[in-house]
Amino acid sequence: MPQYRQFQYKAYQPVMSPYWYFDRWPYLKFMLREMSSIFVGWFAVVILLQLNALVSGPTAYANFQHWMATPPVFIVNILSFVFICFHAITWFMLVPRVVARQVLQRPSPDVLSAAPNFGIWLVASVVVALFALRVI
Amino acid sequence: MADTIILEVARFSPERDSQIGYQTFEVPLRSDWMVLDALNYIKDNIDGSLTFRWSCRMGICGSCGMMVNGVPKLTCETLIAQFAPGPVRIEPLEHFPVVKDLVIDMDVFLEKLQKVRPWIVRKDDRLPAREFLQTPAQLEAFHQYSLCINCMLCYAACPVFGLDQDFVGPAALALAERYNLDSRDQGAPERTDVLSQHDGIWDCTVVGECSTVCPKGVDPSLAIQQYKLTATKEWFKTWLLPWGNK
Amino acid sequence: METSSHDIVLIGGGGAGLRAAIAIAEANPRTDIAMVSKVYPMRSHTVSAEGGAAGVAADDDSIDEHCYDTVSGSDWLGDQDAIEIFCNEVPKELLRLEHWGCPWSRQPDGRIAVRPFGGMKKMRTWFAADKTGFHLLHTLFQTSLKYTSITRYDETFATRLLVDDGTVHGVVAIELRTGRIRAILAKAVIICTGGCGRIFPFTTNANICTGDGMALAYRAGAPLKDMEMVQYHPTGLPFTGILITEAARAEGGWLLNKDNYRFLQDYDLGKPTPTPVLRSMELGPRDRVSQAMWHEFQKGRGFKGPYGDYLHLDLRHLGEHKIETRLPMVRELCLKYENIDPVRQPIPVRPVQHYMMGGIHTDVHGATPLKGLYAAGEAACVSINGSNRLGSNSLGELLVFGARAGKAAVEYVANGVERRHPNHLLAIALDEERRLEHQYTSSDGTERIAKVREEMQRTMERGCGIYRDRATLVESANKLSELKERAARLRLDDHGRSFNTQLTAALELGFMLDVAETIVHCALNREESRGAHQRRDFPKRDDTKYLAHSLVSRTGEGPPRIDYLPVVITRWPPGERIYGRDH
Amino acid sequence: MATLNRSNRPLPWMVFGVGGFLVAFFFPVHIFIYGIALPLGWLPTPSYRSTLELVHYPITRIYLGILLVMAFWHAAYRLRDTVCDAFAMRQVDTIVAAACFAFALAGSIATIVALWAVP
Ligand SMILES: Cc1cc2nc3c(=O)[nH]c(=O)nc-3n(C[C@H](O)[C@H](O)[C@H](O)COP(=O)(O)OP(=O)(O)OC[C@H]3O[C@@H](n4cnc5c(N)ncnc54)[C@H](O)[C@@H]3O)c2cc1C
Ligand code: SF4
Ligand code: F3S
Ligand code: FES
Repeated sequence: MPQYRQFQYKAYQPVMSPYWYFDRWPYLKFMLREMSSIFVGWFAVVILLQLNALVSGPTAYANFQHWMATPPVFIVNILSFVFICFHAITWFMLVPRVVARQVLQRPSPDVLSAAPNFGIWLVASVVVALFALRVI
Repeated sequence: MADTIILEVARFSPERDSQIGYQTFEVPLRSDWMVLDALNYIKDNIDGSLTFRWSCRMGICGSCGMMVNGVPKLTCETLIAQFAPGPVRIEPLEHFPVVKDLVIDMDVFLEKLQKVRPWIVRKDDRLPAREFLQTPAQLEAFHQYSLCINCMLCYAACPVFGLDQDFVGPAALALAERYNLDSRDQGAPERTDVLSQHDGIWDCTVVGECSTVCPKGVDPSLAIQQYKLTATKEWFKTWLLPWGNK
Repeated sequence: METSSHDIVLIGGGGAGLRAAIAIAEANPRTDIAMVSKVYPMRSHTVSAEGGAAGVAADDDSIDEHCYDTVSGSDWLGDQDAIEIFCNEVPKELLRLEHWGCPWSRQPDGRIAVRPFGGMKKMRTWFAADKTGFHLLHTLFQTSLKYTSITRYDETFATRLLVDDGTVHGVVAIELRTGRIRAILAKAVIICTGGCGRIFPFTTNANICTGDGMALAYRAGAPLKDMEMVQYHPTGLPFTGILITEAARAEGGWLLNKDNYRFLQDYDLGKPTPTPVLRSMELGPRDRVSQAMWHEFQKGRGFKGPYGDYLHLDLRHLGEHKIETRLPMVRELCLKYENIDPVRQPIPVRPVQHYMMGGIHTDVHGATPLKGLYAAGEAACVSINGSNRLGSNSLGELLVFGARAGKAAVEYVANGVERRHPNHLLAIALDEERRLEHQYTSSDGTERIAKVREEMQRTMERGCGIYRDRATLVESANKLSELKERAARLRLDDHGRSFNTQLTAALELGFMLDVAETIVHCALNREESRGAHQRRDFPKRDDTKYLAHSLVSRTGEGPPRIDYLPVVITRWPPGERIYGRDH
Repeated sequence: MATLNRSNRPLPWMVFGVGGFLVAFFFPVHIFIYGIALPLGWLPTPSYRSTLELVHYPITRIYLGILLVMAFWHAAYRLRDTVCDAFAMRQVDTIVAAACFAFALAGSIATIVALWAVP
């Protein structure tokens, strides 16, 4: 850095820490939310593997089911569940509010615009579960 | 309640220092004092060289923003007693160059503000002899975004701006949207070229802290996401409809 | 020394400065404009104005009525030619702002909404909720960004006018960021530096309102006008002095004493009615209401608080909805600064210094007697406010006369100004540089800035409060001379160049002391009571001697010289000021 | 032409947005059933045959196809920003973006291939 001379403008230029998201809880929360993308990627691959196993025959599918129960995979899946639920909640709180403002052209209460999504979420989950468990 | 509180204040003098240092001051703790009152107490009675900006002391001029215990705040409307027993750490707003002590250089914002054309654009220069009619509902469509006092708290809270100084940033984008949504304005197409850029709205990764710290309830995050929607509509119009791109 | 040269330089980037800049840019796009402001323009004090701006808009209203209200509000000290110009032009100015995007509050059909205001017989105050000044300033600032002919010198502190041979040729200023001293040369200078409320201890004014421009002009030889006319606003929050806008009363708020009694009925301001009646009770003019509050305190009917006596402003009967939609900022301020919710509790208020009716003497074109020097806004005195400004007339004033001063300066420049040999001016500038240099570096001072400032403020409150008399005024005048001497020996802790706010505080203190002196001497000389100037020893208005403006000019080191200039009377001969009853 | 200056982000962003919804609505239940409940034996495991039958339905395949493709692009879009922010590497955004979108492309192709292969 050059020496300060009279009348020379020399400001202190702050540098951002690469680990800035540990500075404050809201930032960490943001980072965790964004990290849900890793788990979305992971579980999308898992579903692909499941499909593959399914097509390859009963033994392959049994192997797959066994693999899913192994502790490391199981733990990653638990994490995925937590992260993706976190994604779902933040998403439902934010996106509808944006859309609602665009449509209504004025500020709208958060909870109200978010509520329908939670309803849809519930119905969707139940329907998928009924099919997946072959109840219907 | 103890009758004094310790303030740890960031100090930087361009003539003397190459790094920010901290100095502690003990000031009276009074229930109706704002952080700014404590700083003024220091300036008037302990160390006259402590440098910070302030003016209206009623939360409207936007000059007194600082980091208070790591969070961007307007110091003239932040009660100091809530931090008792202290100490309270006062630093210049994050992500901006520091001119001296608690004074930041916000020129970069003024450039960005000018770039988004924050004024009414009309296709026709001739103005009517009376007011443009605007219903209360049309006013409400943009009113929230017109409340920005340019205090820069949102920039200090936005990590994306910290990582990339070219990002137009929350307040300037909210103000652009303020004009886009104004029923009197016809300048939205002109602004798109600035807004719908990587360092315009698309850099924003929806951290959302800009809206949390905004003292005036502007909600710049909402403005940006809303504009993403608008820009997307525009994009599809331009590329998918042959007549969209007039 | 860094020297730059422009056609017109504006000192001040508040409402008046920005309006003038735009007027110049529109009148002649080739004019090279410089705007010097000690804070970023949008930080200027105009941002704090809350209530609104008056301009005839409704069908049942007329320009004449606005004129009459202003003339009688001024206690006949306003110049009637200026008032007519003002009332005629202000609706157009407010309309311009509408076209520039100011978010005025609206009626359901989309037309501009107007609200009542103190001392006005009709509803004619345009408003943007209760953040009118904020919206007005930001609209002007943002609009000004589109003109490339405006060069801004933000955070640049003007310290002296460059005057040569009775003509103003520019200004010396400190660029705060670097501490560099600049000579900014121009063919004309317009001063728009706002008020000087910081001379008083208890004021609604921001920290930057230190009367710099008034002092700059005064030192350069231009007279100041009606400086004794200091407005006290009835409703400031104790301790902070934050203003609770008059709109709170216009929307129906009541002033109560400690017996829950609407005491204004005892002061010839009309009879209490449940809904507000224009020009009556709480909608009386500011001078009369503040004076009534003073009397209540004398009679022991106020509440006692840690920061002195106070009364109650009660909004509870308006209901939450009305407070939220019409007075959101009042609620916000009360919650933040007093921890009180006006929906449920009455607001503690006391009269607070608010506005300077006086200022740099100008004609209706904003021109001062000094060639090349113009002034507008609160720093100037045209005068439309006389001895008492009506609420919401000042925002209009800075638009109308800001624009007029801008246009007049363009014309003046177009007529060809002889530029003196720059060396001459440079010599003056270098002289100023030496003075500032000395301020920066000298370390032999003994006085603390804050100490001298506090003593000045206390002196002014004692001598130039709501009521004045000879004894305390003389005492104040003496005290001020003493303080001026002490201010020559200020001690600075900060000897750095960059952003030395202690240096600027010292310079501001110098400006304030000069202005304070003119106020005290004008008040001492005016031996009558009129509007905001109430002498206990001369309680009557005296039209034979004082239907005239005080013009105060500097006389070297001695006390200022005071002359009188007759008021311009055109259509409204002096009469009695009547509020709250028919006339 | 001015419009050429504009970012083409709207396209991936749209997909990100729609993907975000699909993932939010449907992923939790998938993970819960196949990743948690069935391995733990909380629920009766459907037979191999019936599961294969389920995937056989065109509706299921369309559903899975859309869900997975969108999920891949959603994840890629977000991953790109996350990597840039987490390691302060906005300067090399292009490389990161290329890697993330390559992953999404690969995932999409694999999905289509897998669904095609279902008897
Ligand atoms: C709390 C409050 C509420 C009000 N409400 C109303 C209302 O409702 N209606 C109404 O009509 N009026 C109202 N007023 C009055 C009105 O707001 C002011 O009179 C008006 O805003 C003054 O504007 P201005 O442009 O003259 O000055 P300002 O806005 O004060 O601007 C002064 C400018 O001068 C610059 N400056 C000063 N000194 C220097 C220097 N030495 N060097 C360089 N630059 C300098 C400053 O940087 C600033 O840009 C209110 C006033 C207050 C205090
Ligand atoms: S958006 Fe809010 S935080 Fe940002 S500058 Fe404006 S008022 Fe301040
Ligand atoms: S904090 Fe920054 S990333 Fe976007 S939502 Fe706000 S601008
Ligand atoms: S001093 Fe004006 S916002 Fe704090």
